[in-house]
Amino acid sequence: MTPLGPYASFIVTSYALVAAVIAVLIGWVMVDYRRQKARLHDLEASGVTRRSGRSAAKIS
Amino acid sequence: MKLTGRGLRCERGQREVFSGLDFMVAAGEAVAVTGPNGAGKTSLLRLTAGLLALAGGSIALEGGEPDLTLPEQAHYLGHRDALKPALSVSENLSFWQDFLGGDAAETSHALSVVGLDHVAHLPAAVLSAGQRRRLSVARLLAVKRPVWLLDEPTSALDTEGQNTFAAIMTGHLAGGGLILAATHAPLDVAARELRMGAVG
Amino acid sequence: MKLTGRGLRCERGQREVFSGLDFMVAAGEAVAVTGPNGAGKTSLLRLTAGLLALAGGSIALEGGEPDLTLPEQAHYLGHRDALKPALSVSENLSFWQDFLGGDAAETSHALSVVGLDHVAHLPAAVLSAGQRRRLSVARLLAVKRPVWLLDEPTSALDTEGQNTFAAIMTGHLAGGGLILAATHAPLDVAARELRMGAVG
Amino acid sequence: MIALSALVRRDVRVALRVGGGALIGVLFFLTVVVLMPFAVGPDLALLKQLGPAILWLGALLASLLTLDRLFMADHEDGSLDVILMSRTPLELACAAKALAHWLAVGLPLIIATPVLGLLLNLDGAATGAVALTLFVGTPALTFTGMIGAALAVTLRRGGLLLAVLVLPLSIPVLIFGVAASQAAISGPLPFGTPFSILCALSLASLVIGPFAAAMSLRQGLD
Amino acid sequence: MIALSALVRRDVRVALRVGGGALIGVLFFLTVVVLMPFAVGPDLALLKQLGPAILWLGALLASLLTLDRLFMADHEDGSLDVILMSRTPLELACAAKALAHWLAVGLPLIIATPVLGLLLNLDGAATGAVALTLFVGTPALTFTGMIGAALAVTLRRGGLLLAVLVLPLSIPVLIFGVAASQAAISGPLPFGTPFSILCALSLASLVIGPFAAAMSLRQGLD
Amino acid sequence: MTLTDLANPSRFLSLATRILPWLAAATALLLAIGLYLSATAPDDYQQGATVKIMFIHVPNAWLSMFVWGVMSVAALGTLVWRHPLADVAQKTAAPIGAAFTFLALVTGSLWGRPMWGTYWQWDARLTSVLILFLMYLGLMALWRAVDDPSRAARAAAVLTLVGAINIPIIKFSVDWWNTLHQPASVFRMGGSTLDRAFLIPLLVMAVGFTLLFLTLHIAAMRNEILRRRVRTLQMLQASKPRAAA
Ligand code: HEM
Ligand SMILES: Nc1ncnc2c1ncn2[C@@H]1O[C@H](COP(=O)(O)OP(=O)(O)OP(=O)(O)O)[C@@H](O)[C@H]1O
Ligand SMILES: Nc1ncnc2c1ncn2[C@@H]1O[C@H](COP(=O)(O)OP(=O)(O)OP(=O)(O)O)[C@@H](O)[C@H]1O
Ligand SMILES: [Mg+2]
Ligand SMILES: [Mg+2]
Repeated sequence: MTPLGPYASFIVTSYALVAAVIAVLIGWVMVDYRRQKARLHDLEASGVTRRSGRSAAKIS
Repeated sequence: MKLTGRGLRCERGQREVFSGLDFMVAAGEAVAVTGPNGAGKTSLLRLTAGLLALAGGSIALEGGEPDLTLPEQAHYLGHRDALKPALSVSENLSFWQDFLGGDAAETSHALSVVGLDHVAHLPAAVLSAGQRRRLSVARLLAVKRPVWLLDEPTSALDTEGQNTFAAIMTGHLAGGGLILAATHAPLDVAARELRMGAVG
Repeated sequence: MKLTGRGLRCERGQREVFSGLDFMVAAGEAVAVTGPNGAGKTSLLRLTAGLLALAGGSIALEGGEPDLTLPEQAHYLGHRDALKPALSVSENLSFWQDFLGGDAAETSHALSVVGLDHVAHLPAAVLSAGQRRRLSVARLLAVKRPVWLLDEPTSALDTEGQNTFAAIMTGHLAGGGLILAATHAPLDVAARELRMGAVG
Repeated sequence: MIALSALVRRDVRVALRVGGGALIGVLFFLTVVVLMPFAVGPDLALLKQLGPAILWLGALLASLLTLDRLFMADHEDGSLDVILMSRTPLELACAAKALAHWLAVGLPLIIATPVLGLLLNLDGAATGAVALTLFVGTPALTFTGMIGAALAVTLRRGGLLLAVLVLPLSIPVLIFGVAASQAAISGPLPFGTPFSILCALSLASLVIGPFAAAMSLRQGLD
Repeated sequence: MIALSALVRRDVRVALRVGGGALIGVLFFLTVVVLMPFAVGPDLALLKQLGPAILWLGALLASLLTLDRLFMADHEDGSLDVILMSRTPLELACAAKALAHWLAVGLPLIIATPVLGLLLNLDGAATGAVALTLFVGTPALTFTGMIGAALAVTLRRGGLLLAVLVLPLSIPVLIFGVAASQAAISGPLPFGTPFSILCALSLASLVIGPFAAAMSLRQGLD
Repeated sequence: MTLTDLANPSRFLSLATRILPWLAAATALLLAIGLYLSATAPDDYQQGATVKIMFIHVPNAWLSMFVWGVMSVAALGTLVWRHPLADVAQKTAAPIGAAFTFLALVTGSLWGRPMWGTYWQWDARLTSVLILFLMYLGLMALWRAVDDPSRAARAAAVLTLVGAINIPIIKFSVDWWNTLHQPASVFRMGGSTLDRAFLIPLLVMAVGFTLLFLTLHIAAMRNEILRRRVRTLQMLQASKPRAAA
């Protein structure tokens, strides 16, 4: 790794920012997935089913 | 309680609609205002509700609460239903309840009387014509006021809705309320008729 | 001429209103669509008028002009009356006449049939509820179209207005037109009934 | 043709009666121009530099303030239903409505430009050039704004959301309108280049606007 | 009190749902700020000088675009009839409606000011000062604009006429708002003087606005 | 929704569940390689170490435009084929695209500060990216403001397509506008003249970021489909209160 020179703070900030935003995106996607699955399971547990008769929470 | 109008004159847009009109409604009584289109039925109700300025004559409510004006003791049910499409059915009703000072416990009861409890959470925008009308009727139930001014109240209501509304009116009259209703169809409750003539 | 709908399905706001509905209206025939509030009468008329997308099934007009679609051969008379308050009564009517391609000579005749000739020069803003309805009925007369889709057409009309409208419908049917009308009141012309069930 | 001209005449008439007449448009423009010195301060050189910007912002504002109800009013009173059921192609009906709007709102502004030219110390030739850019550019504002007006019906939403969606669409028109006016007033760049781009933008919007609006209205059926 | 708070809550709710939420207000403000360079050119020094004017114009625009239907919507759906017949004094009801409007439209703008400060190169203290002037001044815009909104019902007119009636009323607010912001950013004049006049204007409009609006609505009975 | 309509989202769900782990792994691998290559890349003789910002700035800038393209294709799907998956693709791409655009803006200004001495300049490229960002936000606001998703989809589709025409026009007009007032003193580096030492890490990063977008988009689409199922079931539950109890 080469030294970053006088503008190290700018470089580090931009990499850190990109990492942070990507982390937020990944976190959002994963949390959202868990939440939707949980809600589907709750709904199925309470006896609501889709018209097709298949389980809504089952994906594959 | 007694609602009387004497020598009423109504002008709209500089044209005289009617003049020299007298009427009287006693407590527990319903009066049906009838007459051809454009006779001034709606105008008479709006005059009584204080929503139109009198061009002559006077309207008085005897025996009401002395420190309230007539409009403050009256409900006006017009063609426009005072609903916000963006709010849900129950939000619409409970707003009017809070604003007009009704009893908050009444909301869900009123909704079930008019048969809207199963759509209480839907936005008012998706209601059918009759469902909107039912929701405005619910306001009459949710906030107690002795004088009801109704403009073609049963239009858009189905047969069951008309029966329900007749029962609601009967209950209001039995409780000492009074009703002045403009209508083309028969009113379904015992009512005197106030016939207004045709005008230009 | 024959208007048929087969296996119609209607969805509004992701909720199913009705499905599997069939209907047929022949030339010279009137069908009254009845049912409780929220059953989907208005939705059925709007589907037929092409103002709502079909979620299933098909609607066809046999024997009409082949190069025109069904909506282009139909009149839809809804709750909203397609009037501009700022324009006068006759301006409103003759605009629709020009826009829809009617015969300009018909305007004043149509106005006199619905009994509005004496207010022809007034702005539509000052019309009473019944007068507005009469003006929208005049559009049906001023522009000839075989299919009439009417949503509670007689609401707000007085007795004389209802008689006039019955005569207008009779004339339309006698001329080979067909009528599909949603209504809570009896229709005043010989009509088959299409009853729609109650839904959530 | 009869149908379209009837629609244009009706819309112009309604706009003039409800909006308060063509004079109001002029008065509005005047108000905006008079208002600016209060906002930016009474620096004459700065004001002269900002002249075209002020005129163009006024035109943009006038269209923003009036366009949002272009289709919404017809939707609410049921006219849109009848228009959709007519034999006139919806694209043409949309174009006719936009034309009517421009006649009622845009044209008075252009006619008022000479008066404002006086207020902004422009000479005759420059005033003419600015009026010409407005004449060519305001239709583009109307015809792109029309897309937002149609979206308002589909979305059942109005207010600031619509302004947010529509404003970016009018940026190119604004740039070339101001640039052409600037060039006409103070030089040194030639007037022709930005002006011909402005014309191209206007022509493009005359085509795209009605199609996008009609598409949006058809999708918004309810 | 219950009645008034219910009215405020309803109006805020409707505004947020129909207008698309408070974030839209912020986005609109941002769009206006971004739009300005296109009108006046990308000269940073000039833009910095115009900064407060741009922010104030954004606030003025947001209120112009949303105020005209403040009472008109209630009139059209019949709510105004019921409000007129209630036991709540009309003046208070008008004030509650204006407050709701300010909460839904004005407040988000103020909260967004720091972001815009960055775009306009303002330092922290200056941003705070501008936000403060907006906080004090935007209620005045709403409460004077309300008069126009009520006149719209009385006159049954909308569009540019209303803008023409309302804009002159808001000129004083604009002048002192911009002056105070200017003073905070670049000096040399003291911040206190224009700011206290702005406060006085706001207080006056809080009283005059509801009374004038209520009077106009009562005259407009029909 | 009819049965045939449900079939496609269902197939999509099972497909997504199968390929997502592989996509995620490929993304991680490429980004790791790219990070290593950019860390070891030499300094530029003119820009020094700040050239490292390029390796993240340029992929984000490319993606900000690429995502709008994806949304435009999906918009066509909504309008022409009325495919429910297209609605889902449109809706979920918007926030991801906005994030990339935001990153392009921020990394760009962080690069601009040492290079130009200012964070922000009303330069053609910068300005058009800013407008692009605003349009993404407007689109997201539109999705949030309307609760009927198919209605929102149709409006968003019209706007996306109009925006797809408008963004190049903005870019071009701003280009022109800039020459009016400012001397073209802005530092620019032609892509084609780029040294291989910079080009290879940049390309690896670009492919990595594209894969990242694909992964995130497919995962977000899966969430959205599930969300719609929840909505449908809740509506069913609401319309049959007794059956659910
Ligand atoms: C907020 C500021 C900035 C924004 C929004 C921005 C935006 C963009 C965009 C959209 C591209 C892709 C354009 C294309 O490939 O044609 C790009 C590429 C690029 N940017 Fe930036 N940029 C910014 C600042 C900078 C700065 C300060 C530098 C360097 C000093 C820079 C250097 C580059 C380079 C080298 C490329 C690749 C060029 C190429 O592929 O032709 N950018 N930027
Ligand atoms: N715009 C809409 N969005 C969603 N749902 C709607 C919409 N309009 C109506 N609905 C719903 O569709 C159903 C049918 O409405 P429709 O207006 O067709 O009923 P109707 O039979 O005409 O009733 P009425 O006798 O009251 O006029 C109702 O349950 C209503 O709540
Ligand atoms: N806003 C107005 N301005 C001027 N004149 C009006 C206005 N509203 C109604 N009118 C006129 O006043 C007269 C009476 O109208 P009103 O609405 O009271 O009639 P109505 O008896 O209720 O009729 P309908 O049975 O049709 O409802 C009509 O001739 C009408 O044209
Ligand atoms: Mg009446
Ligand atoms: Mg109906």
